[in-house]
Amino acid sequence: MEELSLKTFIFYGFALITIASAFAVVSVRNIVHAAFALMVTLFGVAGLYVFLQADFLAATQVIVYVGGILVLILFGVMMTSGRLEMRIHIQRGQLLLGGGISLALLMLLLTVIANTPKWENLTDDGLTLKPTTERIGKLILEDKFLLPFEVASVLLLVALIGAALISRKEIRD
Amino acid sequence: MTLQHYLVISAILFSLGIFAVLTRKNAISILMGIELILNSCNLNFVAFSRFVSIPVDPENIDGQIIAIFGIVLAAAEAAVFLAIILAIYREFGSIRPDEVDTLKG
Amino acid sequence: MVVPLISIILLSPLVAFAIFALSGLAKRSFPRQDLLSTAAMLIALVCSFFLLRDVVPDPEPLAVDWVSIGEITISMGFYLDSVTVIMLIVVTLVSSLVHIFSIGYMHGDPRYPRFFAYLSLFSFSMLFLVVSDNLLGIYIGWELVGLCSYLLIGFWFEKDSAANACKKAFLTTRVGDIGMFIGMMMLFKKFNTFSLYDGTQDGIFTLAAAQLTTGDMVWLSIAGILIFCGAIGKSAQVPLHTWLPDAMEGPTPVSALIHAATMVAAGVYLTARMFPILTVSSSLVIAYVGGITAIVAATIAIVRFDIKRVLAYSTVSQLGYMMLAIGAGSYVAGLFHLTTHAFFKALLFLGSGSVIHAFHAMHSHSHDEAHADDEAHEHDDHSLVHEHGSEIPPDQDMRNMGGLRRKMPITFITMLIATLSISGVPFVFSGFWSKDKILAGVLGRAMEWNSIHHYILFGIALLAACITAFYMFRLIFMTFFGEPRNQEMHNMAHESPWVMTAPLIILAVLSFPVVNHLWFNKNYVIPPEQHHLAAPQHAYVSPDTKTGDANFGFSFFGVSDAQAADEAGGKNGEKADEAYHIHKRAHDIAMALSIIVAGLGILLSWLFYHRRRFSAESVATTFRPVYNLFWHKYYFDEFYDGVLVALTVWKSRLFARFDLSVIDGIVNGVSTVTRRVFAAFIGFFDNSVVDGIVNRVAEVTWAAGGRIRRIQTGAIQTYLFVVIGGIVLIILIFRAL
Amino acid sequence: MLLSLMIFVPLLGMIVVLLLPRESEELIKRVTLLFTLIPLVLAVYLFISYVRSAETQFDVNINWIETFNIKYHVGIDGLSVTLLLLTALLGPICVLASWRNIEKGIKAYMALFLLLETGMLGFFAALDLFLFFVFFELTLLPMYFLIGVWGGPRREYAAIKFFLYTLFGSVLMLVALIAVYLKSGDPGARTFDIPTLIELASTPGHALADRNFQIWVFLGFFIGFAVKVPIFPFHTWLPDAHVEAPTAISVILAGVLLKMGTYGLVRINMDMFPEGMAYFTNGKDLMGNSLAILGFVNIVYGSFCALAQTDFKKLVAYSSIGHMGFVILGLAAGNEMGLTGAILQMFNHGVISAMLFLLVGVLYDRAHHREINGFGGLGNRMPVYTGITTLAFMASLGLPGLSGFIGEAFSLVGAFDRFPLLTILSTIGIVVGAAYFLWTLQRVFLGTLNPKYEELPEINGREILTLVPLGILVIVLGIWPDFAIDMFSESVVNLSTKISGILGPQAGL
Repeated sequence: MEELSLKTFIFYGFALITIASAFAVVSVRNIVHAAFALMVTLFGVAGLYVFLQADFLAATQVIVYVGGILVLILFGVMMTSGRLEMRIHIQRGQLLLGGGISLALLMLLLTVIANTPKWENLTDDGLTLKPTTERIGKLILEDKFLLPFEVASVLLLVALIGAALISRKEIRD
Repeated sequence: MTLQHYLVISAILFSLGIFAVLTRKNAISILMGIELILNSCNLNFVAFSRFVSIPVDPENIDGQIIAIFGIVLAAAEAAVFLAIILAIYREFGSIRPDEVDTLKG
Repeated sequence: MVVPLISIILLSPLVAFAIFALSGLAKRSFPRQDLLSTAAMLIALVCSFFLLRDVVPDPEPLAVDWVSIGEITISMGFYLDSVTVIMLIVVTLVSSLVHIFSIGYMHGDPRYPRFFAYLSLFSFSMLFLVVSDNLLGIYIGWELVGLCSYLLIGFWFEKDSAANACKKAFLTTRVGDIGMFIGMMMLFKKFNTFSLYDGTQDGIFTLAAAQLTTGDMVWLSIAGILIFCGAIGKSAQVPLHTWLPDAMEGPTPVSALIHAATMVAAGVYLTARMFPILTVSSSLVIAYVGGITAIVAATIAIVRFDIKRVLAYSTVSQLGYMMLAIGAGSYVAGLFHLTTHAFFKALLFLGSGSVIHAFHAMHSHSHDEAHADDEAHEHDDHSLVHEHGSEIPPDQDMRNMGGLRRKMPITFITMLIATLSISGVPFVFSGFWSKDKILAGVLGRAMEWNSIHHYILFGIALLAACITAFYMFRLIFMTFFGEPRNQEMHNMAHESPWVMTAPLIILAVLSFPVVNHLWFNKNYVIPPEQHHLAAPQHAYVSPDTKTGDANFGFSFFGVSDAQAADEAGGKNGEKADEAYHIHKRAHDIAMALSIIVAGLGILLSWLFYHRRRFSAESVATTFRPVYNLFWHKYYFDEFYDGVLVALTVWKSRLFARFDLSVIDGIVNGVSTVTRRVFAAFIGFFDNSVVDGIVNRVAEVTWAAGGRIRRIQTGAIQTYLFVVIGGIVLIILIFRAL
Repeated sequence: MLLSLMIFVPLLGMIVVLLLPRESEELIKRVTLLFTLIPLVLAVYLFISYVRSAETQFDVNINWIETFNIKYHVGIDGLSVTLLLLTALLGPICVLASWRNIEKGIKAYMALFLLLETGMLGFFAALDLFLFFVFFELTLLPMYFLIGVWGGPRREYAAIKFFLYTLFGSVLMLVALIAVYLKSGDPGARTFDIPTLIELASTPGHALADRNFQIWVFLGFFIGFAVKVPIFPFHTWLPDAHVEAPTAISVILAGVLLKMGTYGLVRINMDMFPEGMAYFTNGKDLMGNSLAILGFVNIVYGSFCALAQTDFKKLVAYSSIGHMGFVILGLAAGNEMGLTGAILQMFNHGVISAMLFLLVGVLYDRAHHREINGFGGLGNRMPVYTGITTLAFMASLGLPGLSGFIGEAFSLVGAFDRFPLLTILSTIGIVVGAAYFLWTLQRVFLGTLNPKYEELPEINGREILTLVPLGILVIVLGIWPDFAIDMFSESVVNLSTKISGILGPQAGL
């Protein structure tokens, strides 16, 4: 058992929040509640990014996910149900089977993680990264990720247009 | 913090995402499950990039960039997904995936 | 000068033909093919006369290497001795005259240019045959004249009879040619060359002479007889003579040129050329074939009514005569008769052509139509008179003629001269001299060798001479004397134009013994030696053929007997002297007998057909079987058509059916059996196993599909369950492993 | 290099034709003509520049499949250059003959034809046994399609029959070929090279020179080639194939493909297995006379069968069987005259039968049937056609002065030296040959004109163009055969010394 420093404590806090809210996402019956739980999860992940010294990524996570995607989801909820509170109906058998499979998967992943010696005791103690924003900008815009970046931008464009097209009312015309 | 901490968190998120995808009867809930899965993946990328590259190149942040792309992907996906959900809703009057079964054999 | 001259002689008619052929290929026709061909022939004639000077006693062949394969060299070239030159002159002369005659005779024919082109091709081939120095060259010319004969007999090919006749002519002669070819192969096997004379390498004659001392006479005899087979075919000797009378379906000038004067005589020429290798036995075969032909053809000729057929059988008979002469060792006599016969028989044919021309001019300008029309008509009138294979065209039927001598004086007189010549009327006609020489030669050989064969042959020859005189005068009497039998036709008859009568007159002049000095001058034509006669295995005393044959010329145009005897005596001493005396005596007897039989024949003919003292019909009735035999031409055609041709056709059908049913049947049978046997097995296998499996699979698939389709719920989450569950399972399994 | 160029130019042509649009038929025909004219020009050049000797010339020898020591070895000697010339000459003629009467799929037709030409040219030039076999088979496939697709009403039957027959022969040949390869040396030193094999086979003591081995291998190759020639009783594919095939293909079939059989007999059977050859031609017993007997049977049987035919094309087909008999007889003789005659007859038959089939095609294009008895009196209506037909018939029936005679005569003269009786009997074929040709001539051209054909058009310029070169060859070779004989006399002398060295002078039947 390692030493319970502040940093460790905060880390565990974030981890707990993340996992607990994620559990809430999948378990609460009200879809709006679930959406808000998801927001908490996303914040938690952003916090974890900070622990991984990925500052830019953490910011992006908050802005894009919380500010963009989550709002989108809420819009979707409103537009499809007509009301914000919508009960989530779950069959028991499906729940059991899905839970079983998910649990099995989790067990599987955990055994893999525990049994891979290469991954044991890898720490980043005492190492601090320089702020990453500038480097990410350079990598994306003039280094090896230029092409993926462009492709991603095209993808976004296509998704934008596609989404607009699909959701149009007069689709047959 | 070791790599395994992050991996465990990521694995839990992933499993919860899968659970949502498999069991929810609402398309939007499924989307949320997918978001969970994507987040767990991004977390994995960043963690691996951070810890595994230390002996080689401590300043390597390739994993982060992949994660950024992942977020972009998630955004695009969410947009399209919701558009499709809207279209389906117009067509079937429902977004319950088990009611949308025109491909039933 | 020899080579250029011969080249001109050969090339000028060839060029005339080539111009026709090439213009035909371009679908045009050369405007005056008649004049072109005639001019070419006249050039050849003039050149032939020039060649007379170039004859040397023992010439070298002028040959070039034609084909050389390793050690074997086959040369091709010319051989020019006196016989060649005489043949050249005869051929070119008769050919030129026939060309001129044809300008009149063939006028208005739709294929007029083609006729002359064919004549040119024929002349070339015949001249090539004559000048060739080797067997292969002779054979080439030999077959080419056969082709021309085929083309010209079939010139009016619209007539079925002509189409049949030309085919028959070619095929019949081909049978003989095969014999000749086998003979050539035998000689080649023995001597490895086709050359007859010594050039750069030894020729057949020299090699054969060398061989004789070691002696394989049987081989040489067989080869000689086989080569003579070619002559049997081409010169229409028994038993291959049947094509020649049918060949009269061709235009009459063709009959005169090819089937009287030149091509048919080529057989005699060939036999004479092969004279040095003719052994005693092969000579005897030749003599017998000739003799039998002479008598058989003559007897058939008696009962013919078609003027051209009479002449055709007469030709066959005379050719037999020549063969008889050569077979009996009278080389010079045979060739002499060949030349005289060429002129007077050409004359007779052209004369008959003139008569036919006079007659059919009234019918129509187109020959073929006239023939076609009258054939059907003829059939009703003369159903009894059925010439085998063809009807007699009315313009050739002597029973429609009579009394033409006033209407056609020139034709009459010239034909009469020819008839007198062929009948052997003594002294002023060439035919007498040549025929007399043959008779004397045969009798001389008989007396000299005291050989019963030659006595028999002599008897046959005499009888044939008598019959010849008889039927020839029958022809003259029926055609030109008496009252016209068909007044309508008679009224229309007229004398022919000068282009036709002029050749008649020239040939009439040639029927007098103008060329005799060539034959009686023993230095001009020298018979080749027959070495085998000197060979030890022969019992016969060898006469020196040089003196033996050449010396009994009556001192009329040629050298005197005494002069010849002196030379012979000086050279050959006692033996030759003895032979000379025998031949002298034979000659006297033969001449007397020949005059008697000729007179007898003419007298009989006069009694039968002019004075009508006896009725030919009553004689025919009395000797019905004999008459029938003659009338049906000894049933040769019936035999050939009914047996040989039928057999061949039957055999071919049999072979074809065999091919179709047996060979092909086996092939198809194998395939069928293969299919069946496999089919039985595979059918079973297929039905039960392969098809069974297929059907089971189908059923299972069908049934499974019915069940499995329920898996396809259409709900995404079900699929996801399976996918993710599957992944988990797979990983678990692999982890466990 | 020139030789390879000649072989593969038609293949290039095929590719070009395949790239052309299907609709531009005139262009396709012209291009094909061009690509068949190029080999002709090259063949003429090779023919002229060929130096008379028994050595092969213009050799190209490069590795092809090294594992089995298979080489791309081509070269020509006097025999093959003559046949190459024939093949190259018939190429453009056949294209011209197909100009108007191929109604469907001209593109595929021309492409296949060009492929066929490559196969044929390659076959005659190949000096590697494997390559030889490859080219041999390469001709089979296009031929199958050309008969089976563009043929007459029973084309499928004929094509299958042709294919199976030839394949049957090929299989035996392949077995023999492999046997030769395996015996040619120790593993690693084995070879398919024909000149090398010939040399090994005449080296005393070598496995290939073993008499028994040679006899068996000879038989294997012989049956393979006998089907092609065709030799009785393997001939029944020929009439069917000919009757069904379009004109140009009949021309190729008779003109070239049959020669592949006899060429193989000379090149492989005689040259490589003289001991085997001697066993079948020594004239001592039945086996010793067998080859000559086959030749004799071919001649007489083919001729008689031809006499009975009423289908013009079938008649010509059977006459081919008869004429190829002379080749066999000449080869069986094995002496200089016989071999010269046989080779000459190959070439001449190629030319003459090509003419005959072209002529039949001309008539068929006009009257749309080939029943001999259904014509009559055409001589008046089509004089030029009649003239050319007469020339071809006369050449085929062996009229001296035309090429057919020389080959026949030399074969017979050569064969007479060794098999007098059989040769004399074979001459029956000459008479029967004359009989069926003249009879046909009479039935088709002579007599009164059949009123049905009063309007039959005369042969046109293009058709004359296809016939004239062949006609010229017929006449030239008839008058001056040394023109061709000179090319291969050295090879012939070589072969005959080899054969007679084993046989000695004795005669057979």
